[in-house]
Amino acid sequence: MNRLETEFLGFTMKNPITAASGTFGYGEEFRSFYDPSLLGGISSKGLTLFPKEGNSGIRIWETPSGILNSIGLENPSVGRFLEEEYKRMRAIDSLLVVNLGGNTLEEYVEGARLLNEADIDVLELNISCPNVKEGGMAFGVDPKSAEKVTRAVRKATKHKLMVKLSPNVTHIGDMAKACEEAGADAISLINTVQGMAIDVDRKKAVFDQTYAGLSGPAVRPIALRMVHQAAKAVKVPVVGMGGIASYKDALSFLMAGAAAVMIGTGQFVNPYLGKEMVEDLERYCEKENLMNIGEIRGIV
Amino acid sequence: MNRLETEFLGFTMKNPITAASGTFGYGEEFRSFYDPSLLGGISSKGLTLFPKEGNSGIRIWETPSGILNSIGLENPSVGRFLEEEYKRMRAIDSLLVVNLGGNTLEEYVEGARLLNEADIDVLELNISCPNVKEGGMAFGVDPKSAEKVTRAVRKATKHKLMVKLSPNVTHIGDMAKACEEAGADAISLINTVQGMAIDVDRKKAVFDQTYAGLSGPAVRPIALRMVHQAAKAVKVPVVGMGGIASYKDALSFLMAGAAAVMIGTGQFVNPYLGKEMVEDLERYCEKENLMNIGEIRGIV
Amino acid sequence: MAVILENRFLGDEMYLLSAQYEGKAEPGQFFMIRSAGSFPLLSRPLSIFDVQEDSISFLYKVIGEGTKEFSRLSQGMELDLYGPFGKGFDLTPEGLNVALVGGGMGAAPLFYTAKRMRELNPDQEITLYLGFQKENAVVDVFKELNLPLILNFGGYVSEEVDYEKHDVFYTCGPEVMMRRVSSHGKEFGKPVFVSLEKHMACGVGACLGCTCKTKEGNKRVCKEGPVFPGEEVFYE
Amino acid sequence: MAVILENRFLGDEMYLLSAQYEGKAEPGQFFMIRSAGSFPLLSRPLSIFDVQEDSISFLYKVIGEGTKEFSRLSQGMELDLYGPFGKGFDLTPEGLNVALVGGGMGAAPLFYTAKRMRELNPDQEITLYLGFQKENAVVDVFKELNLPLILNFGGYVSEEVDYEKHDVFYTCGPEVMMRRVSSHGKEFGKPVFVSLEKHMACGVGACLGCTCKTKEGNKRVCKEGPVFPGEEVFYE
Ligand SMILES: Cc1cc2nc3c(=O)[nH]c(=O)nc-3n(C[C@H](O)[C@H](O)[C@H](O)COP(=O)(O)OP(=O)(O)OC[C@H]3O[C@@H](n4cnc5c(N)ncnc54)[C@H](O)[C@@H]3O)c2cc1C
Ligand SMILES: Cc1cc2nc3c(=O)[nH]c(=O)nc-3n(C[C@H](O)[C@H](O)[C@H](O)COP(=O)(O)OP(=O)(O)OC[C@H]3O[C@@H](n4cnc5c(N)ncnc54)[C@H](O)[C@@H]3O)c2cc1C
Ligand SMILES: Cc1cc2nc3c(=O)[nH]c(=O)nc-3n(C[C@H](O)[C@H](O)[C@H](O)COP(=O)(O)O)c2cc1C
Ligand SMILES: Cc1cc2nc3c(=O)[nH]c(=O)nc-3n(C[C@H](O)[C@H](O)[C@H](O)COP(=O)(O)O)c2cc1C
Ligand code: FES
Ligand code: FES
Repeated sequence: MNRLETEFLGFTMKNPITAASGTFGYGEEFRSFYDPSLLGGISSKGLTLFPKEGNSGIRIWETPSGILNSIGLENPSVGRFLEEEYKRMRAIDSLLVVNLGGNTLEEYVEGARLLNEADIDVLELNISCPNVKEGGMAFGVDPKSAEKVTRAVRKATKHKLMVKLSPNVTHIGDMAKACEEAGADAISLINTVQGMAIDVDRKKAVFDQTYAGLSGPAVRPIALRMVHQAAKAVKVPVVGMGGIASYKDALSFLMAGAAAVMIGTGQFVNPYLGKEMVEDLERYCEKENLMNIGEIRGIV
Repeated sequence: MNRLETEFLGFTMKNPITAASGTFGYGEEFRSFYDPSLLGGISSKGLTLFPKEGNSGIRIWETPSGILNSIGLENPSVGRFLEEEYKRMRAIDSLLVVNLGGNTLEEYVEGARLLNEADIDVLELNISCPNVKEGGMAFGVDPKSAEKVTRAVRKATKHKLMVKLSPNVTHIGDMAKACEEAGADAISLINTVQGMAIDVDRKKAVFDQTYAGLSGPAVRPIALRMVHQAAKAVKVPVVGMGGIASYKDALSFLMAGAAAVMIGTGQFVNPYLGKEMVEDLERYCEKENLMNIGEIRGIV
Repeated sequence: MAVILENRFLGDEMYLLSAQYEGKAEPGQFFMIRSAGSFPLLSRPLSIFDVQEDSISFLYKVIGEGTKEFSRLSQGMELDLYGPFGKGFDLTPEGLNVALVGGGMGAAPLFYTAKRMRELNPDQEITLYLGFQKENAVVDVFKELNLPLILNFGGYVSEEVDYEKHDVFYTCGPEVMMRRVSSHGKEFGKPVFVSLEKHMACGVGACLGCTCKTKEGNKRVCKEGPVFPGEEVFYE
Repeated sequence: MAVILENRFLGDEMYLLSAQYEGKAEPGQFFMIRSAGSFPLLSRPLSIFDVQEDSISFLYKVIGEGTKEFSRLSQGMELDLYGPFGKGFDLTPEGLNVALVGGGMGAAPLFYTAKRMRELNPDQEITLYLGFQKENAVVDVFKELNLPLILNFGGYVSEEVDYEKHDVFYTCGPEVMMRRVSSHGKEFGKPVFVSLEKHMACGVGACLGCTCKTKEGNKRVCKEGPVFPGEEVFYE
């Protein structure tokens, strides 16, 4: 048996390394570096019921050990995805996660319904997009709204449901618990941390939307803490991410209780990251005499 | 008139650069690099009513562009401070800020009363220390508790009162407003962001207390966003900090609405930071033809 | 990892860096480049300046921390080169008489473009228009091409161009300049191709950080570009 | 900024780095050191290995990213040196016969300590006990001192020491080793001084990151230390 094989929601992942939503396109973009089917899973760019052009202005800004992004969920819509990118993505032999965003409860539900047609593995509900609001309040920062949208999508989808949490909250454990109670099969976190940059020379906010999302190694200590707290708060599996840039980082998230990890910004630093991490983790298991990587899960 | 002079709570600061609590000892420690009276202000290490030994184990851990610290408010107590460090600190010709921590409401109030004896300029109420809890809930992450402790200390102290906020909350603006309503004369933020590190080789949390506080350039985008939000939420002056490591960083906080800034971790990278920033800001004002640095405040 | 052969200072904060390289690379394409280590976080996009038998070179200007790090490199040190990425200039344009118009570092992709075009069609007529803030040694490097070379220092190179004479225009440089070349070309009913710059994270079309608006909807500068028909991107 | 004169590889990941320096510096004190640039964030504490007329040197081992950066430095490059900080070894100990016991990189402060002690009192009897994992060229550097030198590779150097013969013991190295020297010294009723290592942020007593417990309450390794009487810090 493969030492990295990971049981997750009834699926057998080759390994616990997944590409994070929005950082790996629809699975094909990094192929010039390695075969994406080497990865345990791939999460699609966030999709919405209606196509989105995304935000104007600068979309990427580097910060110390991190990046701020203001992509604004640019995507062709769930429907167009099903006609085009979906087929190429399904052809990759890896856990197929579809990331779903939305502006209203109805959009989420309708998007989820549309995805019932397709043979996807996991629906990742992105309730943490800062631009997505319900009554002025983002779904992802209030346990009651999170519960509501999770419950509605749980009813609408036939797929396994993973809810992706925002780190911009006081009590991450409460958010995780609310989603678990509403029927989430798994929790993933963290999405980006809300941040800001000012172009001092131009005396202006860098981003047209003023605020943007921070990711990358800078946020890793925050992400690790939240994954630890979330894993303690719920029984369903937790998928951890935020600044992972080496196999040791991945190990720390697994030790903190994650069932699997996702890699995002780290791939912009080293496009071979996914492949190298899988190899490094295999070597680690050998060296540490682990029959399976799962043995270290949650030991901290 | 000095272009950097900054009116703050009725005091005239030489410039808007202040040393942040816990990173500059009691004002004398960096003297081998420069005369501390060059700074606009100095905030003391956090003091408590009773002496504290601080936390066991590793206390400092480097992260990408940041540090996690778990000092645990080691301090000699307010009383001992008044006998010893206070005198040396008062002798420095700079705004004297005393940072006050506590375990209970009563401790805060008692500490504030003791400080009435002394000629200090500003009392900085640290309600954001992660180890300080009221009924299991830190004062700094719940607007009601924050309001309560602010109100109580407001009554007890004869000094100007600045409340220092925790970034570990969903709505920083609400926290700032709660403190303003309870009588805070100013708001300072951010304190450290709660984070975690795991020593993968030892398969253990790095810190005996598991979680620790993240500071440094890594958190700057988060801090800047929160300062912007807080400055929009309240009328009282806001003092901004979090990862400031150059005069351009300082400018971005001022442009985001801060009346003054504090420098912490950046001084560990460059011990001359305070002095160099004052010089750089002076040059900036000349170059930009500002009569006073305050002209750029809040322009973003 | 590519071993650095030379990192030559050319004045006015500009450098010509060459490194060992074997492989294909088309004019107008770019590489995502980083000097070893984890700082700065993102790789920096640089256009291909020239390709020789076993080497590739890049012309860059020091702007911020990333290019500052590049300037510290010297012979024998190593570099990570990811690429080549994107779609470059069409080397067999419709029209015999091509103008290549570069402003500042926009000159970078034009050297190899001119060189390859002439190799593919020795009859191709190529005129180079280059604008810089100050005099510098980059100009001397371009002189090696032995092509008509019109220079402008401190002014608007877009206004030096003879829009009547040439059949097609390739341009790279500040957006204002490229917009001018585009609209002049349009006036004369002639095709203009522009090479865009956007902040990039991935370089391979995965992050949507570099999207630009076009007549036909959003396109990714790193994947569908960086070279676009001018009228497609400057259409408002 | 200090200009680097040499960064000599001594085997087993160890280097001897020397840089231009004029100023005072006492044995057992340390500097907070960074290679130019913002990575890594914190400066790294290194003990003074030796001071010569216009230069200072440091002996270090590559452990993580910070020391890795040091190993990449070469002659002519620059270094930020903040210091000297802390309180070092007493150079006029009570007792004529001193043992200096170093484990691994704990050897670093002992070279200059031995050298200065002998300069101050040519009659001082000094024996060096050094323990390393593997053979290396550091040993050759210590041989230049021309002092009795007892070596141990891969074992416990603390157990090589003749606790009867010497009057006072200075030790630096892994904590287990220093604890052993301390307790042996105590058995013989003789004073032991140990040099502690803690993660440091400021190096000047401001952050309280390096606090150690002592019999008389918390002390800062960077300010009151790094050298402490063994019985004061290993008292439990
Ligand atoms: C396709 C393409 C080709 C390019 N070719 C060249 C070339 O051949 N020679 C050359 O000198 N420059 C070229 N540039 C611009 C070059 O990438 C930037 O000057 C460089 O990234 C600046 O990095 P920095 O760290 O020095 O500056 P900083 O301003 O500190 O960089 C901060 C961030 O902004 C990004 N950034 C800043 N300016 C630009 C810019 N103009 N375009 C894209 N991203 C930017 C950086 O990549 C980085 O992520 C090209 C840009 C693109 C998109
Ligand atoms: C007073 C003092 C004097 C020292 N003198 C020497 C010397 O002369 N030669 C030598 O080789 N080493 C010496 N050390 C240890 C040296 O500081 C560490 O090996 C070095 O900081 C490791 O940095 P790194 O980035 O390579 O390792 P990393 O493990 O990546 O460092 C991560 C963080 O932990 C800190 N750290 C890691 N190990 C230590 C340690 N043992 N002590 C303190 N901080 C540590 C680093 O400074 C950094 O902040 C001394 C330490 C102290 C406190
Ligand atoms: C450019 C970019 C685009 C992203 N797009 C999405 C998205 O569409 N949906 C989503 O749930 N998360 C999105 N994210 C968040 C990442 O999936 C991930 O949660 C976050 O970046 C933290 O991980 P990292 O630090 O490893 O990048 C995006 C992140 C980046 C950097
Ligand atoms: C070592 C250390 C000790 C600190 N101690 C205190 C403290 O006692 N009281 C307090 O209010 N903040 C304390 N802080 C928080 C800083 O004052 C500041 O809010 C935080 O570090 C963010 O700023 P920076 O990124 O510039 O360091 C401490 C920070 C550090 C790094
Ligand atoms: S840079 Fe990522 S899509 Fe172009
Ligand atoms: S390192 Fe800051 S007090 Fe010692």
